[in-house]
Amino acid sequence: MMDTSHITADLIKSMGMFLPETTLIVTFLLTMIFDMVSKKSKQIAFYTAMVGLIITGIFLFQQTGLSYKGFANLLVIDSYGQFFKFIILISSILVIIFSYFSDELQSAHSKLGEYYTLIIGMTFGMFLLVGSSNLIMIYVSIEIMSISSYILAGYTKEVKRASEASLKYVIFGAVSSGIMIYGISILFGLTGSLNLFEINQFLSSNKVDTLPLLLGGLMILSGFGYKISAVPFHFWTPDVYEGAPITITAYLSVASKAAGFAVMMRYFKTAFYGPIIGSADAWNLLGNIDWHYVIAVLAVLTMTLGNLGALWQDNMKRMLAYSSIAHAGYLLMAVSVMNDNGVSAVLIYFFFYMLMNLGAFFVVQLISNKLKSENSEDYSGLGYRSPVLAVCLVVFLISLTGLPPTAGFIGKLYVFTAVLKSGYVWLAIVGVLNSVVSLYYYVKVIRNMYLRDVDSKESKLVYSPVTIAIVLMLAIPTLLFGMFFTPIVDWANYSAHIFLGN
Amino acid sequence: MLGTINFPILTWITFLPILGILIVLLVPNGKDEKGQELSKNIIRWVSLGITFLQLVLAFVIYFNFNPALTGVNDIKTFQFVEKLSWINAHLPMVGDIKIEYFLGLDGLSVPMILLTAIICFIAVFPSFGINKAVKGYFAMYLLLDLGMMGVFCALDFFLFYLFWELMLLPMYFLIGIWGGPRKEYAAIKFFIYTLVGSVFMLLVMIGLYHSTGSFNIIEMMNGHNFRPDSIFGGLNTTIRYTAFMGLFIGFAIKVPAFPFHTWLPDAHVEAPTPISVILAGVLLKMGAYGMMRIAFPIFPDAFGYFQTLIAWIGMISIVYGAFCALGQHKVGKRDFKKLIAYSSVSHMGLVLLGMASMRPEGMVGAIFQMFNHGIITAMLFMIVGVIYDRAHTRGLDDFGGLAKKMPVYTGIMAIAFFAAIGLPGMSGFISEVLVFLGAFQSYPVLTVISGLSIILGAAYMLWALQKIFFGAIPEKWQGPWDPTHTKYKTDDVNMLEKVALIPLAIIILFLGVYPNPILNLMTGSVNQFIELMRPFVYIGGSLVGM
Amino acid sequence: MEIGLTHYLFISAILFSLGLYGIITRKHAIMVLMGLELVLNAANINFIAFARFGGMNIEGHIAAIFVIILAAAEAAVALAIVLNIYQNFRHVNIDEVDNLKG
Amino acid sequence: MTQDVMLLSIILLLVPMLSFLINIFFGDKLGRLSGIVGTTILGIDLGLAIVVAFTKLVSHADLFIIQNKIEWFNIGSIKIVVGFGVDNIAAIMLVVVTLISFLVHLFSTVYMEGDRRFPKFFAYLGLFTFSMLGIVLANNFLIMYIFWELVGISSYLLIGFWYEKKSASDASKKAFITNRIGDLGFFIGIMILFMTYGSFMFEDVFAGISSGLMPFNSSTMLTLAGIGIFMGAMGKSAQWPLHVWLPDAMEGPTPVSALIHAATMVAAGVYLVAKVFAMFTADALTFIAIIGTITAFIPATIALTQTDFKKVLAYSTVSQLGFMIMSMGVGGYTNGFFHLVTHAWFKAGLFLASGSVIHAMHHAMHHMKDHHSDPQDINNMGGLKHTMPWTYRTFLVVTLALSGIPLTSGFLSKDGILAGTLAYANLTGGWHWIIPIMGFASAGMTAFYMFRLTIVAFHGEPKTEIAKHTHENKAQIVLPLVILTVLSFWFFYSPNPIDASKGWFHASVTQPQTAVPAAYQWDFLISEKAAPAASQHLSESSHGETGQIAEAGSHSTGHYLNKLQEETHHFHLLAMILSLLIAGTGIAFAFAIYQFKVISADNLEARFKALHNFSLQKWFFDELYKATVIAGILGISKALSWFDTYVVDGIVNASAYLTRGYGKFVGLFDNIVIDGAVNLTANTTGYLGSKIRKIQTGQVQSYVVFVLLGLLIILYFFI
Amino acid sequence: MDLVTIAFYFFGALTIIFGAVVVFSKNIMYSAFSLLFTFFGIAGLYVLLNADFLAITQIMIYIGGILVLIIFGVMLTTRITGVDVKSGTMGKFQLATTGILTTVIAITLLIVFSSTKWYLKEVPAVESTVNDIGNKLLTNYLLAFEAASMLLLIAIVGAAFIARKK
Repeated sequence: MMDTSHITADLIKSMGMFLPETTLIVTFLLTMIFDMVSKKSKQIAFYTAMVGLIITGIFLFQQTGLSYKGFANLLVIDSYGQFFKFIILISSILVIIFSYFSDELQSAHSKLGEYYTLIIGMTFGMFLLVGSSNLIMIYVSIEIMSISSYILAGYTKEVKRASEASLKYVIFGAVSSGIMIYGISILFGLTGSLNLFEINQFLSSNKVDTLPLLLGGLMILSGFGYKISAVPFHFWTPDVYEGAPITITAYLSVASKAAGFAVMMRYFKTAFYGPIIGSADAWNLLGNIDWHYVIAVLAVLTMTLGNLGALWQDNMKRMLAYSSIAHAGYLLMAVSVMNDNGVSAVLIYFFFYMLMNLGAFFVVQLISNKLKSENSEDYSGLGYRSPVLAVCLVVFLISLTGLPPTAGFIGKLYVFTAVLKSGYVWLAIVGVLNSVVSLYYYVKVIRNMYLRDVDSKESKLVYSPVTIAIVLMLAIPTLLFGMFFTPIVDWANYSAHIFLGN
Repeated sequence: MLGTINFPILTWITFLPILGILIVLLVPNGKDEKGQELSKNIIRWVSLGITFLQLVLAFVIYFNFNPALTGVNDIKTFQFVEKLSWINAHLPMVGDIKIEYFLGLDGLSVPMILLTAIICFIAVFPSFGINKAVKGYFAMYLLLDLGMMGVFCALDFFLFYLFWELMLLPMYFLIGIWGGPRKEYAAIKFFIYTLVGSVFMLLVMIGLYHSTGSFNIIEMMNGHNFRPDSIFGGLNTTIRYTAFMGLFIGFAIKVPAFPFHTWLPDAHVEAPTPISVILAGVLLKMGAYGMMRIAFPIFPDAFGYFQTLIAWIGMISIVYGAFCALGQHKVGKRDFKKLIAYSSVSHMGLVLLGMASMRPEGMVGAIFQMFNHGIITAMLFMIVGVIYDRAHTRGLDDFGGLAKKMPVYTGIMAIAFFAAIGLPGMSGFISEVLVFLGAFQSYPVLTVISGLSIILGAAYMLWALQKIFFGAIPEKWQGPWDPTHTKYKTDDVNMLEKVALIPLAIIILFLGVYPNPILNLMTGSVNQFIELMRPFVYIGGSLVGM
Repeated sequence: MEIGLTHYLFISAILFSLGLYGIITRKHAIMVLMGLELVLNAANINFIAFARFGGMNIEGHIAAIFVIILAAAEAAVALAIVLNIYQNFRHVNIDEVDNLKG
Repeated sequence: MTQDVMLLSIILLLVPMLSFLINIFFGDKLGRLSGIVGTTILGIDLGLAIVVAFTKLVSHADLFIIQNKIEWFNIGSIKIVVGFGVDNIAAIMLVVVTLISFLVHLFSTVYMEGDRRFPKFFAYLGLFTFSMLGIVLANNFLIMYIFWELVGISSYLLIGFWYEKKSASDASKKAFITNRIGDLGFFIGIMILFMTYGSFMFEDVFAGISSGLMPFNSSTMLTLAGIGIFMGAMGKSAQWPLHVWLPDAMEGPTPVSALIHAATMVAAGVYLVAKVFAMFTADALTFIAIIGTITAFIPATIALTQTDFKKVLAYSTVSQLGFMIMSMGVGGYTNGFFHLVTHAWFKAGLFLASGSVIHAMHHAMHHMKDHHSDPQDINNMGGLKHTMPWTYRTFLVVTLALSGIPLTSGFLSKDGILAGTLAYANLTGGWHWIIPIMGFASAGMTAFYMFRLTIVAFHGEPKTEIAKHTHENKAQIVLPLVILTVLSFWFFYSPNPIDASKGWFHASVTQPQTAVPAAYQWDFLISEKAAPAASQHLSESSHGETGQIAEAGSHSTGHYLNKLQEETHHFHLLAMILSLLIAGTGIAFAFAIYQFKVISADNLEARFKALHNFSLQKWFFDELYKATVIAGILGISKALSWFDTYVVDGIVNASAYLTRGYGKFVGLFDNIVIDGAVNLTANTTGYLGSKIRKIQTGQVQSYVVFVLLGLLIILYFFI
Repeated sequence: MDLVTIAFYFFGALTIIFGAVVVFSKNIMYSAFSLLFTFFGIAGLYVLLNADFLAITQIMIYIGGILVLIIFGVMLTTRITGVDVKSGTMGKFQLATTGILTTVIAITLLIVFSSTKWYLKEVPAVESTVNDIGNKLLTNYLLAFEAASMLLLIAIVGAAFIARKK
């Protein structure tokens, strides 16, 4: 009989640290129940979900400074995770708000109970994923968010393209997670453990064959890779992004990507980080595999393919999908340097990326509400028909391009800083050339809005002040953080330390 | 005391346009036709007022500037310095990241500030003719103004880069919305070209930051501030050469030097008149200024290594630009603006050549040439604008005999043309002579070849002059431009155009005879600059250097 | 010859490849799901085998259990989606569901 | 005293500028008055010039130069010092320029009457005079170059004054650009000198040269610098092969031709050579001599057959300029400059006379409502002797002077030049004998074509109705003619009608000692009292702001003899006899052919058809240039322009096509790029671009394949 | 050959052969039933590996749950006209390339598996795993266990939503 008392104590203690997640579970249930109970109020699920998320935020905030390894090493709570959780939480809140204003969703179903419920569920999955320090836990969390997102992507199920997106997503996702679990099994066979900390200990005290480690590592990477849409695991992205409701596309492009990056970096650092040798500028990775190089190659492929793919697109969602692939490439660049600078660059980038990408999607959604089109060719004259939205979209797109004085520039700045600091000049050059290419398709949208004159004087598009306010709430920080970014950078640097046990 | 005034004048001169933008955006659109016209006029005059205030401030700076303080790499002798900690983030692994709000002037930048203020003010006049989306136009215009001023004031690389990029978008819109038939193409070409240049600059900037631990341009000029093990540490390393080339290409695109110049003819041809004026008058200068302020002094060793190459590029630009301007002759539609655009390539090549010489004459000549070219080309573009507004064509073959129809205009035009071909008595002459004198000492052969531009310049300019002004007036322009006399009361230049053109002409003539007011500003700084570079560069005296 | 770890691994490898082959080549969505199950089972064989030869490491069994649970959940969701596809397209041939591309 | 001279000189320089300013800004209000204003101002200027010249030549004969120095601007330690100065030749030139300018102003008040831009004309004349005086007064290269260019531009304005005529605006452009070619050489020379000696001042440069410092440590470079400077002179003085602009420049109004193309602008080149004579090495001088000789000869042959009144004079001018340059080249400094002055009077006289004739012809044509005939064609004239007696008389005298007939100034100067060439050839020997031979031949031709012109235009019966109806012009036109004619007599320069060397002119204009070290100079040009310690005077007052420098030393006016001068003396008689013989022969031929028709002109023409045509077509120089230089430049620019539009930009676009659609790519690119290599890259990128898109098939199973493939590739890549 | 060896080869062959039938058969029903035998084979292997609990679970969940689900799925999504419900496959070229690809994968895996030094430990006395599994699941893996329950809940909600007709 095993002695389980200390574990029980640990579990009980851990429950105290688990408040945000617990809140999410409760919210999940309440949303579902309220929605089922209340027949009249259409938006009760919306309000429940919002309240729940906000409470989650409060609990999350209380965890500031906490560094804890709980649930028998299954979960880590640290500032790194907290940062990502905030990103995920903010995106969830924003996406729920977006959904409230989405004609696409509101007209498809009379009630969106399951929708909000699933978003909460997905948030929960991502929260777990961010903190997971056990391969099984990682797998389970990925599956939680995946399954929610499969359904959300096809939520407008009568729409053909949504159901197609959902199908492709589920098949691609299942294959990826299948490959991943196979990889996990190989890693398990090599080290005899599923816990990242134990794997780390094993690797630092034993010599392991490189080839199976690489094989298993790559297979696991495919699980992360498909979450962050890195080449060659990106194929689902354009199709699903185009087919899914815009809100979900936005959500996938930010939150699920954030979770993917969070777990990927945690996985690398926790499992493979060895004792410091020489300068602390790069992680001393165990296992004799040049992960830096692998990720760098993936980064180059990802951004190049993403940008080249985006050049062709007229559909805004599809274009933004490719663009999000490209951004994953930039982020991978920062990951590839395999040091804490890279981590903090990713954090900084992600915060800004969240603002600008969600902003862009929201504008696209608002425009599509009125125009019933996501095609950028139909945007001509928009600069005059809806000045505020158009200006905001310009801000977001310029920020996505990475030009000052926008937040996107600061993000890029830090990514390149991290890359150059480690001396990978070639990678940085590829990166900047890519951002030049990206300019072309972003500016194409701007061109359509401003440079193409509308023949007939079409009416102005009128939006409610609330929606405009929400857009501005995203656009103004995008500009402001471009000029004064100290708080975010400080926060990111504070959070850039991944908990390594003890 | 000279050089110090208790007033953040650089902040004011840089950010005044913000005030303008706010006012412009807040001016309500009129309800009826009359109201709209009123609102447009308010916007125009507000912009004029703002740029005028800037001009006044620029002159305050000019008169309070002490040329004895040299600046360049000596932080103590910069003037009107404003230094505030701006971004101060702590990175445990990297150390503090410090970005400063650091503005200041020395002899290299004061002429540019003056030029920017003058050109921005003058270019408002031709902007009065813009009737489409006036509010947006002037908002963009002022934003552009802000960016340009900022570039010349900034002493922090980050700040510099910020202002540098800030100009891209307004420029894109200004060309793209208010431009000619191929505006889309020209605008995106401009955008992408300049972005290609600036992304390399970004990388170098980051590298420099790592090597010195600061974005302070002045500190970067001092080799001691580079950590020896850092990426740009040491001297004459491949990475330093690469970085220099990156910066150089970034700036050369803006200059524009051969072979990075092809955006210029397109951008000029499509841009509306005032934007061409600014483009040629100020924007091109930023490239050369960037080289002086950043690329050369921070990487003097690399400059020494590439010096001859830069001189070659300068020479090729000079001759090539001139030939292309002349070649307008036969290929495609002969466009007046394109001719001037190519002449800009040629004239800015002189700036490169002068800087490459690393002789005081050459450097002073180069800066003075920047100033002069700014004024002269601005004038030329406005002159093109005058007839374009009336005839709606810029084809050189469409005109003839205008001297008879527009005598005053022809007189002004002649001044600009003669100034452009470096006629003595005009400011362009002095700068050209200085550049050649300096360049000859370091690169005699290249300079002699460049001298061909003296002939070619005369050839294309006089050819254009002849085409437009001499000979017989073509059938369709026989009558008055505007038979109804609503828009143009007379055939000759109107008051507004005179107000814009004549001051420039006076500047050209005045500086041609008495260049000291501008030369004195920079002499000290240039000598300091050359002292800084001296250990690394080749400073002529024999035939060896080509 | 003693039956060792490698033997099991070989079976798992072959099963894994077979599963992938099925996923790629079959048109019918359900067939694809069957291929998927093969892949997951291959992983499970690994887990159990490693657990057995790694000193009866119970973690492998736990992992396998979770895989089975997830496989079930995934199958349920996937089938639901396939049904939805059937309602929208009146067929479930995956290669013909390709409106989104480019 | 010297200060007063400098002050006066500066005022004298600025006065014509005043005329320019008044006429350009207030010309429209002044109307016809502007002519009078201009003339008056020039009259004042002339007075000033005479005062300055007398003061210099008489009161300050002991000073080589009266000058000042001003620091124009500085670049730290490098100071750009400029200034003005009056030496003897400048003093003389001042009078020449202002007097001719004054006369031309006077002449123009009638000649340009009724022109739409009457005030502008006087404005330009003022500007021109200002620029020309600037050249004269310059005591350094920079100021010289500045005014050199200004002369160029003002002549551009004047030649193209009737810009409605395409030929006029073409001619003005041609003049300016051809001049610029010379100016480039000039400027290169200046750059070499400034780089080596660190100053633009003539005296500093000469002192530097005589101290033995060579540019790039090579005497060749000094020669090149000299040739460079001389190229400036070649442009302005229309030396072969840059002479082509001058005949075309006759498209300008005739007073302009008189002012610019006879006396002043074209003389500037000779004046420049004289000013910097001290810096020419032996090689450079030889080059100058050769150019001068060719220039004397070729245009003379062309002038033989021209029928345009002014063209004949134009070619004659070029030829005479060749004489001057030739003289300078062989070391005959004084005679060369002397010929410049004498030629200025009589050639201005000739041009003004031709203006008088053309004016009269115009009036006659106007009177007869004939708008098609060419008033300048000598075949339309004839018999003008009777209708325009004053013009004829003055014309005849100046023609004699040009032909070098004794008792005229032309005889004195030309004789000196020819003697100089003989002496030179004798001292150097060998092929150098060609120089005097061609010189004499040119002199003979000069006499011939000038008399041909006189006879055809003035003698005989009127060949057309127009000629019959011509009348003598007003006094404002005739008076300048008379004044210039009087100035063409010998007594102004020397009491002895056949030898000028004892006159005041030769006493005042003495050859400066060369600054070039003996090793690089003709030994016969080195004075026996040679090589004084050079630069003592340099330190004296180089910091003075406006102070004058009066210096002795190597540039003093002290007499000294070199071998050439002695030798010239020996050859004087021979040269005189020879030139008289040859000129006489030329005149005789002219009379024989055109007056008495003893020899048939048509016959001759037929016999020497090729030669005649060659001459008539001006040796095909224009065509040659068109075929080579101009075609070359235009070809290059066309090629480069094409290159720029299509290749440089094409490459940029090619990389842009990575970013754009294949269809667009094909459509745009095929039109543009013929170049195979670029096409290949472009097609490849286009192909790649479309392939990238094809990967996204929309079939999820293919995605799985790609994932697996990707994984495998990465795996095998990193093993 | 001892019994264990024979059993191994038997179950191994069962697994692989029927696995092959699953992916190669044209008839969906055949495939579905072959899947049954494959699962049986795997369960057998589990027994050989001393994983008694897993073997039971395999049979219960896979055969009792998932397989039934799949067969229902087949029926619901196919217009059944007879027993032989065909599933088309790709063209020959795709089949060949896919074959090569998967073979390469298989060979790669085989090479890696055969050459690797795995984490090996002496096997302690064999006893039932049920206890251990239960303990672990409710202590060390409690969170994962709970998470899995959330997952199932989500899957149910989602699947129900998607599958139900409007």
